[in-house]
Amino acid sequence: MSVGMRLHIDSDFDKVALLARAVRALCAELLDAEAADAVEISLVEAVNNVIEHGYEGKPGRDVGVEVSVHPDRIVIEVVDQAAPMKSGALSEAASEIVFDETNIDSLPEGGMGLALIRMSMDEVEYCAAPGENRLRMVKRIPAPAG
Amino acid sequence: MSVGMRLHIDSDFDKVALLARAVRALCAELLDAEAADAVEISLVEAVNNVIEHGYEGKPGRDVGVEVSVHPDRIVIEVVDQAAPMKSGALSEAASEIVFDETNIDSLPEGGMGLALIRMSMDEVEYCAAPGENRLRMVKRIPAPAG
Amino acid sequence: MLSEEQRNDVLIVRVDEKRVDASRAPLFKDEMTRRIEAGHTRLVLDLSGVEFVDSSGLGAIVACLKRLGPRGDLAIAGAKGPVSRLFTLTRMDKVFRLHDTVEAAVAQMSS
Amino acid sequence: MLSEEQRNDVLIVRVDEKRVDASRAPLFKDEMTRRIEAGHTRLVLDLSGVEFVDSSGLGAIVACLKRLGPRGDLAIAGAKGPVSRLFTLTRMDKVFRLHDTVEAAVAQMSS
Ligand SMILES: Nc1ncnc2c1ncn2[C@@H]1O[C@H](COP(=O)(O)OP(=O)(O)O)[C@@H](O)[C@H]1O
Ligand SMILES: Nc1ncnc2c1ncn2[C@@H]1O[C@H](COP(=O)(O)OP(=O)(O)O)[C@@H](O)[C@H]1O
Repeated sequence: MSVGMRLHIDSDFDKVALLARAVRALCAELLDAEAADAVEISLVEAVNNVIEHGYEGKPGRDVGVEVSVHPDRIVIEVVDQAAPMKSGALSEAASEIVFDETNIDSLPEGGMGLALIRMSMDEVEYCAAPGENRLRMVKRIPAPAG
Repeated sequence: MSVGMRLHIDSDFDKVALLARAVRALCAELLDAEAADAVEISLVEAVNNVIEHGYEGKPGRDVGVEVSVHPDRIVIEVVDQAAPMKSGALSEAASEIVFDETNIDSLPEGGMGLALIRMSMDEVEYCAAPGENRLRMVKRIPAPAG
Repeated sequence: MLSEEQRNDVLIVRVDEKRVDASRAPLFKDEMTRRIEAGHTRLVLDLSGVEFVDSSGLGAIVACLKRLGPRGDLAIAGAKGPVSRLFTLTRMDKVFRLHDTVEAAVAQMSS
Repeated sequence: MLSEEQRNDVLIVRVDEKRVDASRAPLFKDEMTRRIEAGHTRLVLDLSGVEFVDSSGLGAIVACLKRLGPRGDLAIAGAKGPVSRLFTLTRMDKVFRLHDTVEAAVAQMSS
């Protein structure tokens, strides 16, 4: 048994915080603060990517988020109708952020979003279908202790 | 300037709590607990009505909630594609719940939803357009003291 | 969704759900009715664990009062912020006695 | 979005927004850059009022560090739960010194 809802915003960075707050509220009773933080950062990075890269910053396009709550996991799907991410981008994204910390000029100012998502969620999967892309992220709900 | 988002559930009473939690989270920083309670009860009553009366309890139909946050008010619109509420139902609904408390058998077991909405929100308006009904509820955000 | 405890002739029924809304009200009413039909006539409904009640939940509580009939007694204990506000807003605080604690409700009922 | 306080040769910059995300990162970077270009070289960034930073906010902080150049110094104070976790997750805690309080950051920078 699962219950779910869909949330939508326009492609506008000012609205991402609303999504984040709403989704966080849905997680609040099921996840501890650290796991809820992990869901929040992943959601925000995924939605930012859709707005910035998918829709190339153009306003007025739809960004959907489908949340479904299962007994053992929360599934968050970010859905857009933009040009898809190039295939392999997700699996090629580092699953760790690596740099030479002694060389300040080499430090990354971007390119950390997909890696953060991979580090924060238990499963991440990207499906580009004609007309619709879907980034599916799963966070497991720990079984109650005892 | 306003920012907004849309939320959707299927016409299923089990999902109304998700909507309520998400919308409440959007109000949390702007309204005090009593005003957020007022928004929550109004939202739940309005959505329950759409599921029970509009869709006659049939599952799988869409219930939309559009939330927009303005500097001085939060606007919540409940949107459905059911048969509309009969015209005048909202304005005919008592704006107060009246009964004879000494006569237990006369106490209401229902019929309190629209009255609760009218008592809890600052403005309530119903628009039935072909194919889409919209209950618009406004809660004013108090100006910061001082 | 309910747990219970008998104290002398008073049955304390605690609601173990955070929300008593349209998805829960029918089951709540059934489980309460079962207890009333089993012969309990003096009940304290402990709502201290409940965060939200809508008009269908409130309607179910009213239905229980009617079911109890004139010789029965139903008091409410521990209704918090939004729950107690719903009783006030609907004027049901004129019908049900609201007590801060189960103890206060039981004491008043036994006296 | 920023407020500031000078203590000896250290400029304490406090972020007055709860979220430093993609909608705020460009403005944050501009306002920080303005201060760096005005000649400030030792900065403490007070994040104690911030509840959330995303990778664009973090990238803007890194950009400030680069802008400061090798003779500059940028310490972070008051990063809470999710904010401090972002530094750890991205290994940026190896680059920035994270202090619990502004006082600790200033003390360490002055010594
Ligand atoms: N939704 C998307 N649509 C198209 N391209 C994307 C999308 N998400 C990510 N990408 C590509 O993957 C790259 C890495 O993304 P990310 O790790 O989030 O870092 P950043 O967004 O800071 O560049 C992006 O620069 C972009 O080329
Ligand atoms: N969305 C709706 N669609 C159709 N009819 C409605 C709708 N909302 C309310 N109504 C009508 O208005 C009446 C009063 O509604 P309400 O005050 O919420 O009480 P209740 O739902 O308990 O009957 C309902 O019984 C129904 O006939």
